[in-house]
Amino acid sequence: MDLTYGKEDIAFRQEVREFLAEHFPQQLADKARAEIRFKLDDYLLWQRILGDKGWIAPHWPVEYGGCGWTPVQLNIFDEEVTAVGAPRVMPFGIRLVGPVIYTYGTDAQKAQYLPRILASEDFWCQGFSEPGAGSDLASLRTSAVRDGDEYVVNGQKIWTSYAHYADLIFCLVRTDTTVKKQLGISFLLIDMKSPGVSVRPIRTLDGDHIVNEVFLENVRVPVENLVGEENKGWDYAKFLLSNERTGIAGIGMVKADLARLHHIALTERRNGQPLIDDPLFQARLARLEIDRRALELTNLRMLTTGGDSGAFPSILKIKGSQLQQRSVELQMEAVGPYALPWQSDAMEPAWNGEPVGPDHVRARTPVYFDRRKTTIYGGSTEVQKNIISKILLDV
Amino acid sequence: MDLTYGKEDIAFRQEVREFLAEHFPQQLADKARAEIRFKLDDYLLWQRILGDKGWIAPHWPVEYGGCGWTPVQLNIFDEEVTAVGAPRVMPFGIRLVGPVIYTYGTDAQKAQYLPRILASEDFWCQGFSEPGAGSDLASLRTSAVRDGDEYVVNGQKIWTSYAHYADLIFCLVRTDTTVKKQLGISFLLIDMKSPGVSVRPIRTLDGDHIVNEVFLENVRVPVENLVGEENKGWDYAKFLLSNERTGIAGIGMVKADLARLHHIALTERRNGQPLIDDPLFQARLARLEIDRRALELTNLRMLTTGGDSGAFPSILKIKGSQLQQRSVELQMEAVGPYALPWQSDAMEPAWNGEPVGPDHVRARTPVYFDRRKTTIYGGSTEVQKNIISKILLDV
Amino acid sequence: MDFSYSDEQRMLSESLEKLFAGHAGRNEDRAAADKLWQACAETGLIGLTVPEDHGGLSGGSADVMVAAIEIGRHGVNTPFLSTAVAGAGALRLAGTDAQQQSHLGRLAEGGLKVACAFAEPGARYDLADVDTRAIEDGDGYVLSGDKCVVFGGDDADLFVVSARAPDEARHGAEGISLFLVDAELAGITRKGYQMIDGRGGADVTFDNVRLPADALLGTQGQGYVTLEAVNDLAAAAICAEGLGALEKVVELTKEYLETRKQFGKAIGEFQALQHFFADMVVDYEHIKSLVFEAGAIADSADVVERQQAVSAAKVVLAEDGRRICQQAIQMHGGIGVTQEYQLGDFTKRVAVADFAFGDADHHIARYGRHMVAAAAARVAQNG
Amino acid sequence: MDFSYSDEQRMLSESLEKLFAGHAGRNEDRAAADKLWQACAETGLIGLTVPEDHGGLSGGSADVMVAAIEIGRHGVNTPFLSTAVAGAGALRLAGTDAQQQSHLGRLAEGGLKVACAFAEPGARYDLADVDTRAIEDGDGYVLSGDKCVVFGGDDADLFVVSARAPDEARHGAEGISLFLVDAELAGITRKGYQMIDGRGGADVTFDNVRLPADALLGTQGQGYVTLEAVNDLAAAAICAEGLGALEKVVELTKEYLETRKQFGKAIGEFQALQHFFADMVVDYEHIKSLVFEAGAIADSADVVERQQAVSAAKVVLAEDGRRICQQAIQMHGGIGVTQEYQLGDFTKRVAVADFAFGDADHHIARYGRHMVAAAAARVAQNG
Repeated sequence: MDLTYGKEDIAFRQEVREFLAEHFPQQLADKARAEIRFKLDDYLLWQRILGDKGWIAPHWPVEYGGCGWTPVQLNIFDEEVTAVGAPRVMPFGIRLVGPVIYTYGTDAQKAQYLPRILASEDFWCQGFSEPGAGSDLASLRTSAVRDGDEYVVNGQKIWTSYAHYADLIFCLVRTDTTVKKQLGISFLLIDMKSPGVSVRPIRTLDGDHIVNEVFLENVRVPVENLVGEENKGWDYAKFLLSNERTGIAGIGMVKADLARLHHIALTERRNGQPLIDDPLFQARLARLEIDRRALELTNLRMLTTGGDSGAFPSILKIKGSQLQQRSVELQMEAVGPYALPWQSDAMEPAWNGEPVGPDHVRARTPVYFDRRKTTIYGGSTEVQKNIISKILLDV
Repeated sequence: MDLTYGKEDIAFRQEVREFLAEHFPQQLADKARAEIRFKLDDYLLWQRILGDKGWIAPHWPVEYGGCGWTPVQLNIFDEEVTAVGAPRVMPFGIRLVGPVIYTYGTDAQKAQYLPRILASEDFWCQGFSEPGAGSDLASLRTSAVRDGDEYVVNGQKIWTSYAHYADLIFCLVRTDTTVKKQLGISFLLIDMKSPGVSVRPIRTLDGDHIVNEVFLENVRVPVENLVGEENKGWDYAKFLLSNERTGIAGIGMVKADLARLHHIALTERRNGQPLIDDPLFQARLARLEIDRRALELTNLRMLTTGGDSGAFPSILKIKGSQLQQRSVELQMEAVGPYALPWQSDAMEPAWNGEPVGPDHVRARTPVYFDRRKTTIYGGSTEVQKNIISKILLDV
Repeated sequence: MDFSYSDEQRMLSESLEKLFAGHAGRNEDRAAADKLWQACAETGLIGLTVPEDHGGLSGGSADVMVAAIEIGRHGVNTPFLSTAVAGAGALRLAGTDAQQQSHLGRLAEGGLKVACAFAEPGARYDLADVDTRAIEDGDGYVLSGDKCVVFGGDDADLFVVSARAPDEARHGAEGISLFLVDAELAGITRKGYQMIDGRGGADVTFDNVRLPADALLGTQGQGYVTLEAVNDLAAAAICAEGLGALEKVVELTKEYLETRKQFGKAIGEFQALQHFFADMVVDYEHIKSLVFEAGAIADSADVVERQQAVSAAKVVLAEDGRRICQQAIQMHGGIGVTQEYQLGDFTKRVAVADFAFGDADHHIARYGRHMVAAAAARVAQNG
Repeated sequence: MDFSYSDEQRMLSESLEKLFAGHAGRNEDRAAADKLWQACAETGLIGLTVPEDHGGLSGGSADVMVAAIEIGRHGVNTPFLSTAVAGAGALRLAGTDAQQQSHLGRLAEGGLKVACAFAEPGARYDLADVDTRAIEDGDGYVLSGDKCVVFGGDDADLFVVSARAPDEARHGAEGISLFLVDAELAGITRKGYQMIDGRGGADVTFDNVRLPADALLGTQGQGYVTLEAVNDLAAAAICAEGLGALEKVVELTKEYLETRKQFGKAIGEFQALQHFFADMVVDYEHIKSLVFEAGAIADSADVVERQQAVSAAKVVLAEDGRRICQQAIQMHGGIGVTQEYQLGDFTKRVAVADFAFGDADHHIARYGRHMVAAAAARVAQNG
């Protein structure tokens, strides 16, 4: 038992820090500090810097452009880039469809898509959820009917993050309606500029626009855009969703939230003293720090031992998403009455109004509302609990 | 809207207080204050005083010996007797089997049992639960087979409170195994001194002996001890269980617990100050007081308006049992390291050892463990939640 | 002991139900909002607590509660709370006959919007933390200071402002005076905004604002008692708004559980969600009892009883109400986090009730102080 | 970065598994307990942290953790914690060569039971709240004072006692000295008892107990640092005991959910109970991580790191561990509240870990102090 980082890991962290000190753009650091929302250009700027360094897809196999880092090193990397406030690398190409393509795709698909993913030339989005198929994903109804060398796709996707930025969408579609629902699904890559594709924005509680509805009306998709075999799409989706669970705990985000919370709690006052010295607030914050510590260690325990059971990703998702919510909830509590003015617009880069209250109050309530999603997406807390008991209970 | 007590209610409370000041025995008050466990004689002493006054079964119809009080007055009475530390009136005769007998019993049964219940001449216990039938009560298996003028009863009951004190037990027994489980149950009154009845004590986590297993081996019961019709016992049981819900919130107990907690928190010290002035402890205690206030008002709201829905008894049971647990949990926290010595024996009247620590620490941990039962018995919290959603959700 | 509405309260509730039907809350435009405000005046809502002598209904805080529940249930935005509850309350409690005469009638008619500017930057919820100064100057005063998160401050015609003499320390209940300040006076700058739920508010700066002698509301230096009383009236009212919003939150969740299907059945058939829902109902009913009590007692002359009842309601509304909203969003899944679906509007209204007029920590501390005092007194009495 | 047991630790764990199998915990009689203690000595358990020079295994706090987990899992009662962790720790950290020579060897052989008498009535968990006095008297000292809730105090041969000079104030870390006190000396009265889980403890009174000069352990007046270090060793070890007990609590609940039938199916098929169980597992795994860290760090020379790790583990063990036990009892229903069924014994062991060596409030406050200091330092550094 040795719960300290090894020499290689310490050196690796240093290397990442030096790279970030030199290459992470000041303009992005400023935006992050001021809590201005990142837009497409910001994401691309940063992803291309990482791409140039060869660090855009570190977890990929080395032959496809990965870095060969250990799980602990991947974790260190995530921590450090999050600590400087870097925009998150969009997962849709790198984390989600990329591994599906290099695992199940044809050579032609690999050649066509993988380099463009690494270079951030294509912006991908994910077409899984449908209005009638949320937690019960396999009941999806978007249909793809073979017509010569093309599929004709009809249906609707929902909760599609960044569809309004996307060049391509990877979709689950139904290619056989006569079999058990999981057995009639295929995995299709669709150009967002195809005729018949339209995008409708969905604004979320924080006032931001990230997710969308995507409508597919008689969209014609070349058969070479099918990944793997027809009607085997559910297998690829399960593979993809299991990858989605990496970094599931969101430690980096929680740490950044807590750093901000410390700053706020040192600045705000209660009964004439810094809020951080208020016994109730301090106890709450300390408990949250202890939970962060537990989450971080549990994550490292899973990474280094594989965990004691397959339930670990779900365990981390549950606790991690709770902390991602609790930390911003405490931030909101920390600003007291200044939680009341609604300043979502002030988080937009184009905004040029006059902010209300100290700088640190602006984003508090919108971010609180935004974070309600973390226990819903990527498998809700309830779905994760189902998974845990399915794995651990023999009933 | 008027949330204050009416003149009659205030006068009634005064009347109860005066009665208690005069008639509640000092020896019982002393025991209650010292947290010495009440035994059979204590219960009988107090019940007979109430019986003499005609206040032993106030909620019964006046014709059978009730008082004709309003629900608010019944509540005031409960509060006041609990406030002085009176032993609770055993529910088995008064609250449970009594109403079944005067509602469904024969004239002979009424004449035989009701006066003896009111005079506390018979001590009753309840034979419902069985080892294999907990929340799923109707799956009980104790059988009663008719043999001439008698039933021959075989089976086992469990969690039978005070069976070791009891003269009589009212039992649910299976009289027809060929029909749906609810339709083959009968309601039988059995003399505990009948040959074939035996009692085995079950000690609970606090070290006390209240509940028992009751074994019934070829116990012969006269047919005139059947209440109502054969195979209709499930209806009578449901009637009985709905009566069990009166006073379900346990306000009186919570108030007594909180009074004790105030005393402890004024006495114990943290960082050189009375514990009640410690900001964390004070906030916790204040929140508990607020919850008590909410429970009390919600109880009165139900009593005066019938509540908005049939879910109210379950709502009060859930919240009331939580508070009954939380209040003694906070008592235990209040004594800190003195929660560690296990002094269950010191709560027995016969004990003559030397106590450890201040007087108020002795009962803390045993009582904490004992109270875990409040969210289990009388319909567990989970069962209550099932009931609430069954009533309120139309699915 | 009676928890039910009186006949008058039932009529008030029903008339508001009709009045508010079809109003759109945060998305209402200015013209529609003005029209609604006039309609409120006509039903007597604005003058609800104004004495009959001044054209009002002489209603009490229980009537305010009845009205505020409907406002919360319908998610409408009006300056009811700032003008008809807090503003009218301040004038009633501390105003001279002349002040009441000149303001309350107009207020009840919908012609005068009032906003109480009590809170200051850095003071959090401490109403005795006042750095705004009023210098006596000839017959009148010169007022300077910053006020923040003023409910209805964006379009108030009249401010009620707390201030103290220049040489006094910033903290403490002693020495605080209240002033009626015409919003059009020179030296006033307001930064208006929408709050979480779309209602109007403002940060307001007073820079050497010259006030006439009769601007003083109540006795000089003795304003704190009024401040606290008005804040409690507002706190009780916003709890009632929150309760109305919570009723809708529970109702929407019930409907969603009954109609939304997953894995071939209504999601309300899943036991985990049933229990989640039962938790919401248990919390909701207990919040309701305390909000009713606060409504019944918020204008009581017994200050200790009033403060305990209001603080109790505020604590559960903030803590348990917030949790109900979180659970409701969770049970809705994706649709619950969209701006389009009405659940969000109601949870945002609850959030306003959460952070306005003292948060849970503020009120639990106040409740705790009364609790300790009572416990100590009990011990002193029983020896 | 490696969370797994070393080969030695795996062997230790397995040998204890064998040693403890079949031992009955709280119901063990004296003869069986003595026999078990001797067997513990033979496996090296008692001398686990005693230097090899003195016949021990020179193990660290991580090894103590491995052993304590097994003790918790098997619910056995031995004076391991008081003698082998706290007692040996005090002697190691502050003892002179002569003191170590004369005590540690016997301790490792099972021939000397030690108990640390640090806590005092009214002091709660504050180790610097010491009213016991040691008067210098000729070559030695005269010791007077009351100690309470002394782990292993019921049958210790040797006490380690904290005291201060007669003229010093009761509160404060300065001026505290530690003494080795033979339990047979005149003037010592102990009131022995069983704790919640059946292990032995005592309240001890020292009434003018005459001590020789070499009774002083460590430097006079400088004992507080040792006190805190020993308390952290004990706290980390009891957290590990608690973790072992929690493992059994989770395991018993799993078995019960799988086998107990209601309404014709295993109760583990009810979604509400499945989710309840998942909550337990989530909490358990996070407690485990922190207890491992505390075990790894409890003997670290870095005091801040040590205190943070130990306090973090103690807080979650107390708060979340208690909740796990409550949920386990709830899911068991009636059987869960009986003394007969073993679940109760394990929940009682967790309760001891909950309240021993500082409760959640004590440790969250200590963690908070370090947190604030670090935050302030960070701000000072970054401007």
